[in-house]
Amino acid sequence: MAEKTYRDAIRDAMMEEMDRDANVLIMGEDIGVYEGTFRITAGMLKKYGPKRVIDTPIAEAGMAGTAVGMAMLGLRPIVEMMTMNFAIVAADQILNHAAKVRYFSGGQVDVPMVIRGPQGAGVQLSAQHSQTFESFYAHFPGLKVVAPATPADAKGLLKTSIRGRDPVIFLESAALYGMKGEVPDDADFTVPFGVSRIAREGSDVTIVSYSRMLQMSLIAAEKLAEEGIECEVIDLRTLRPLDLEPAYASVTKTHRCVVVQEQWKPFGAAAEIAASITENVFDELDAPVARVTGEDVPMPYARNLELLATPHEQHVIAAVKKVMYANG
Amino acid sequence: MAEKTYRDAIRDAMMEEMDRDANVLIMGEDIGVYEGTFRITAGMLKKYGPKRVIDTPIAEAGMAGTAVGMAMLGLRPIVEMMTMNFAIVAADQILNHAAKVRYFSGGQVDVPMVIRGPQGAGVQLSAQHSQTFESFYAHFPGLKVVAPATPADAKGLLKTSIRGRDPVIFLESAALYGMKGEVPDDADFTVPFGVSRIAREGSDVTIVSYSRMLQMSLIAAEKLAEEGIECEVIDLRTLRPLDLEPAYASVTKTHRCVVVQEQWKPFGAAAEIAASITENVFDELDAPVARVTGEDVPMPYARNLELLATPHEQHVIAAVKKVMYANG
Amino acid sequence: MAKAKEQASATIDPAAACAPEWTDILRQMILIRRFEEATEREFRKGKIGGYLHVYSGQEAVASGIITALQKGDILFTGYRDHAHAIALGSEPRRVMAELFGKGTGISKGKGGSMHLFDVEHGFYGGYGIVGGHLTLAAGAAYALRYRDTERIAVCYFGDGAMNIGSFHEAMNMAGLWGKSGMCPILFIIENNGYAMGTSVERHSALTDLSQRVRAYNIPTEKVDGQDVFAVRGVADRVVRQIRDTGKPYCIEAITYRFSGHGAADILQPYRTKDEVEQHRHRDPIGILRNRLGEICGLTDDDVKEIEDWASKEVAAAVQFAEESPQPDAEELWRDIVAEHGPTRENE
Amino acid sequence: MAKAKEQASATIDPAAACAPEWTDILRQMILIRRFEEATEREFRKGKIGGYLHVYSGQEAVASGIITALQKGDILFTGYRDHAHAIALGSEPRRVMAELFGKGTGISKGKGGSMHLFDVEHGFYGGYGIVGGHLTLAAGAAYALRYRDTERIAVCYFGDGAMNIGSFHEAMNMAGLWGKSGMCPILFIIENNGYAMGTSVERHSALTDLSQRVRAYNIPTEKVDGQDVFAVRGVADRVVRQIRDTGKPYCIEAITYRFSGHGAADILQPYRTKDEVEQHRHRDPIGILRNRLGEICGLTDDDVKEIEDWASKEVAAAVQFAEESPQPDAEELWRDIVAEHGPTRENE
Ligand SMILES: Cc1ncc(C[n+]2csc(CCOP(=O)(O)OP(=O)(O)O)c2C)c(N)n1
Ligand SMILES: Cc1ncc(C[n+]2csc(CCOP(=O)(O)OP(=O)(O)O)c2C)c(N)n1
Ligand SMILES: [Mg+2]
Ligand SMILES: [Mg+2]
Repeated sequence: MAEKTYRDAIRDAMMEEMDRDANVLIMGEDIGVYEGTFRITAGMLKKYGPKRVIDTPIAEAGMAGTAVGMAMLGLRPIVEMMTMNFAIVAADQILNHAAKVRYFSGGQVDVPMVIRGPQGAGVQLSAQHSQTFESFYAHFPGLKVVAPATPADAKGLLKTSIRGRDPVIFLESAALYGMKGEVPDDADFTVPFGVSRIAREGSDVTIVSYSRMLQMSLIAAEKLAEEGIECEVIDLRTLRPLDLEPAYASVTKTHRCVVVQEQWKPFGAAAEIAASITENVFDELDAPVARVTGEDVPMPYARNLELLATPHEQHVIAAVKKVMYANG
Repeated sequence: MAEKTYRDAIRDAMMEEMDRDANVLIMGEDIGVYEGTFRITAGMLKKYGPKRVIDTPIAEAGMAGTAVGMAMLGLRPIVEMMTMNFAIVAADQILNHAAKVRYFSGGQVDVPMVIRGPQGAGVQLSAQHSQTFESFYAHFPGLKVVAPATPADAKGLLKTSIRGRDPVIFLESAALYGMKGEVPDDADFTVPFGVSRIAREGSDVTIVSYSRMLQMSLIAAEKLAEEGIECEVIDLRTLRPLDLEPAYASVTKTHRCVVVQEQWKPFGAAAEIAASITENVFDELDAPVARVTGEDVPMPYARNLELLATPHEQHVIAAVKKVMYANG
Repeated sequence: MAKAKEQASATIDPAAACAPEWTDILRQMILIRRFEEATEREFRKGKIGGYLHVYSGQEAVASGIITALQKGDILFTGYRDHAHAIALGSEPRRVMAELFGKGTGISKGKGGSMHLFDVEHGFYGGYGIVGGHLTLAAGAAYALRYRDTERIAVCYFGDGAMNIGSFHEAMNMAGLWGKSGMCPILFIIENNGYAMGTSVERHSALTDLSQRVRAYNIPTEKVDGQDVFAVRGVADRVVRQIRDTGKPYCIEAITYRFSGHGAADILQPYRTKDEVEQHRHRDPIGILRNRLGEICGLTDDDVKEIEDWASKEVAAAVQFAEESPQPDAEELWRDIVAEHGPTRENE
Repeated sequence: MAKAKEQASATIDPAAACAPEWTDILRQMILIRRFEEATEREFRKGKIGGYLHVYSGQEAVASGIITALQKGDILFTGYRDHAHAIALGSEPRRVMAELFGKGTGISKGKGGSMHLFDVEHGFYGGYGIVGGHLTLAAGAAYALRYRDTERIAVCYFGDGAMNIGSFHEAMNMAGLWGKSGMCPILFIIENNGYAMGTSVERHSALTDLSQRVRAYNIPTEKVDGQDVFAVRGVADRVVRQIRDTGKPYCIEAITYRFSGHGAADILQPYRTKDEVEQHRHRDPIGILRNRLGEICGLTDDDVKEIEDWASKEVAAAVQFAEESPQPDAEELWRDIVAEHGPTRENE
């Protein structure tokens, strides 16, 4: 075990896998000479050279599409999107090609590739640079969608992504890059997909989340504990595959549930999570599953408006009290 | 009133609006000389000329992006996507530009444009040509998302789309193009956004759907009626804005609800609809809201597999019986 | 075209013109033509579903290039892909079974006409989004060189595909990677004059398509796509060069599609019957056949023998497809992600 | 550059060189420089958030073109957009207020540095997705001609933007529409040698960027982007031509960015201090100032006066931004769709 930042955990995962397997390479904009806008790839060009650390032109569709071709021929490309907002430009290559080629080829090819990069609200990045995409990708069969909340999971899930045989959308939270946590040193430490974890035990209300909102939910849970409300907090880790068994079990115990996401509410990830929980443990619910989400607006630039647009601890606290009918 | 096909209703709406407002024009691939792969635009080039009926190169991003620019300058472009599957190529222009420019300009521009085209499973079009996109677009504030189920709504909602001041994603069902129905002749007949309609009254179970699945649900409802089960069928018409008030009212009466979509289940439109209904009328529900959806697989080519991948009446019937706890 | 013609004769050794290989190429082209005619018949009978895009008239572009390749080379193309599969060596009966949506099809019946795949023969598909496969092909070429192989990638696309963004991004990246010898790829523009119903003049600001490719620092030349001697001549030279240098190259084959864009394109309001007739005079099969007749004494009987063989082959393919079973229902859930499929080692 | 230089002198009448307008242009360029320096200071103080991309070193490219435009002409650019707004006539204080995220900002504080808009002055933004605005600009140009106006559109973009698909699609469509005189647009390549940390040699297969634009049948020329006389000279001629013909034209302005890519680009590992120094010797403001000194007897005092004025303007802008209120909370919900905003007639 060692204390690592989420950022370093991601870099370690990539470098360990590149050391382990010559078929692993990384490409992206300004990841080499510039060493990455978030410095995730610092030092990698020097260590692995331009054949394995490829600075690309500004061409997200080109990056994603060439990665699909590389993967079909047995390489394991990692594509760094400077931010996931730019991956929308590559939507066709990801959704119509990466996600489907195994299927329409009748299983003749593997597509072992990872598209990773930061997403979510930063500080005043405004409407085109503040979005989250988990529901956007998780709707499509053929993809795997990962959203780690801790440095350990960032490392373990990324290693699983790189070692796999399918296209993985690895959604990082820029706001968590500096976050520190214990990370196993074992070079073969991996975290499997589709295995949610109980991040905090509790008996009163179940909170289901992932990525940065999971961390925010834990803070809210601590504050609620001071008021004597014990929340069980579940970290989904991956959205596709989606493991809700621990959530079902938890709700069977707490009978109350709040789902927390940064995304816009309509047609966001929390809708699927809430709908599935309701379908599966309806009779256990003493209150409808509540959703805490970002406001349904393009992200404004002004800091005061941005703060109004994003979810905060107090929203989680209010939602927990609401499902406990303990408001006001 | 006159009997019209869904196809002709769409053409009539466009031509009436082009006659009414010189700022309305249409562009797309092979809509002019070729007269449209689905012949929606047959005759339009001859009538309006190449300045208003623009054959474009194969460049969906170019089509959508130039339409945004035209709209910002006061034109009312209609973009025909040969099928909505190809609009993924234009995702950045639609999601990062059309949907957001009004907001990040501080309201300095209108963006009156319509992106329309067929979506959904046809007959053996396989994985890249059989998708549905309502949840994909409806997640993004700034867009309006329309999915008509009848010729009358196709015409009335398209006219509202063209006359509006915002970008509209107008999702047609290729499978309904040949469907006939009564359509008002009145050149000023429009159907407002965000007003769901009760397509069939009933007291036992509420079925919520839209587009082609609404028609399928009505057929299922008739079959169920023969067994003495009366379903109330609600047609959402638009997914953004989303009007669920009639659904809430209906569930308050029936206490049971089934949502029907063609999309993949995970993170699809039915999740939002089910979650919202549960949030709002939880205490009225005698059973969890059930979802009828397509199978979570890329669309296969083989007809036998394709039939297994898509939802059919019997699935709706089974779901209705399930929420009535009337199964087997 | 003059220039292209010269090149052709310049690059083909007259002595070699009668090598038995040329008769094989004629066989292949006739087989492809018969195959496509059969697909159109079976489509009308409702045996083939979805979209069907046939290659009739363009055979020399597939055969002239693909016969110049080596085992291990790989190929990507669009949805007009039957000829490429057959030229690469896929069994016609398994291609036909794919179009029939049968479990014996080369993509297990899951891809259909637009998504033929036969990795064993180097065929990496078979794509339905115009231009979408170009970036895949460029990446695949990088992978071939990354593993220090001598293999090259070939990527076919139509004139209309040149207007979409992914064409641009693929070309620029191929040009860049080529500078360090990391992109051994041959791009083939199948310029049949139309993107569906839109002529090159109406879809491309600059109608000299090879000129457009120069914007990516990729050498390009035009060739008469109806003359398989010319195509093969250029291919022999260019394929060697790509293999040696690891740099991309582009060939613009000027050709013509005899049938409609797809099976649904009946009216063809964008071209006259007369225009089609004119082009039928330059049928690539007729051109090769006459050439072999004049220079090598190929007789009508020889040709008749080939045609009978091809017809039998295709009839057998149709029968095989007809009699093959549909895919198992479990196939619906296979091949979505790795767990669902048989484990396979990456090459 | 030689060629560009000639053209410049060829197109500028020496007599005109001392017209008072040139002093105004100097004022404008100095104002822009002071403004950008202030934004960098205020960013470090935390008064400005998000991403900040300044224009220092490139002023002649904005001023040389924009001063050649007429009222009614419109402009689109990327996120490095402060100079364009100011050159078009936006109030510096409202631009600064936008960067401060205040309700008095030109986009009500909702857009920020990357999304400046001032439709009244013809500024249609201000976009953050590289290359994303090119298709918008082409469509806007079509709309201007569709309504039979004499107005033209100008679209700025960087060297790096030329590698993304939407550049390609916009250029081809502009080239096509230009054939029928339906696309009066001036494309300006702000070639500052780098896309963030990636040099043109490393991001573009063909490094002669204007050559790339010829692939779209759009006439192009290079100009020395540090010499506002040269830029303006080309602009006067070209703008007239576009207005007359309705056809697109492209100018590649060779320029250089003195500051980092963005405020976060401190290390600049992709270029040497020395390289930056070399380019500072060709400061567009110095070049114009010297020229006016030599030819028109502009004195140091004159310049001092301009600099003091500019500093005061900018200081006032900062103070205004500082003192302005934040946007009202209700603004969060305005301008998402029409209902939420004030009703406005389309022009
Ligand atoms: C992105 C996209 N847009 C539109 C289509 C519909 N479409 C299929 S083929 C075709 C024409 C392609 O023409 P070309 O590239 O010249 O190839 P050809 O059919 O002539 O061989 C079009 C528009 C598509 N499949 N993908
Ligand atoms: C599609 C997309 N990819 C990546 C980025 C991140 N990014 C912002 S500016 C920039 C460099 C652009 O360089 P250039 O076009 O030369 O303009 P310059 O900054 O030099 O003025 C990059 C990569 C983006 N904003 N959009
Ligand atoms: Mg073609
Ligand atoms: Mg640049």
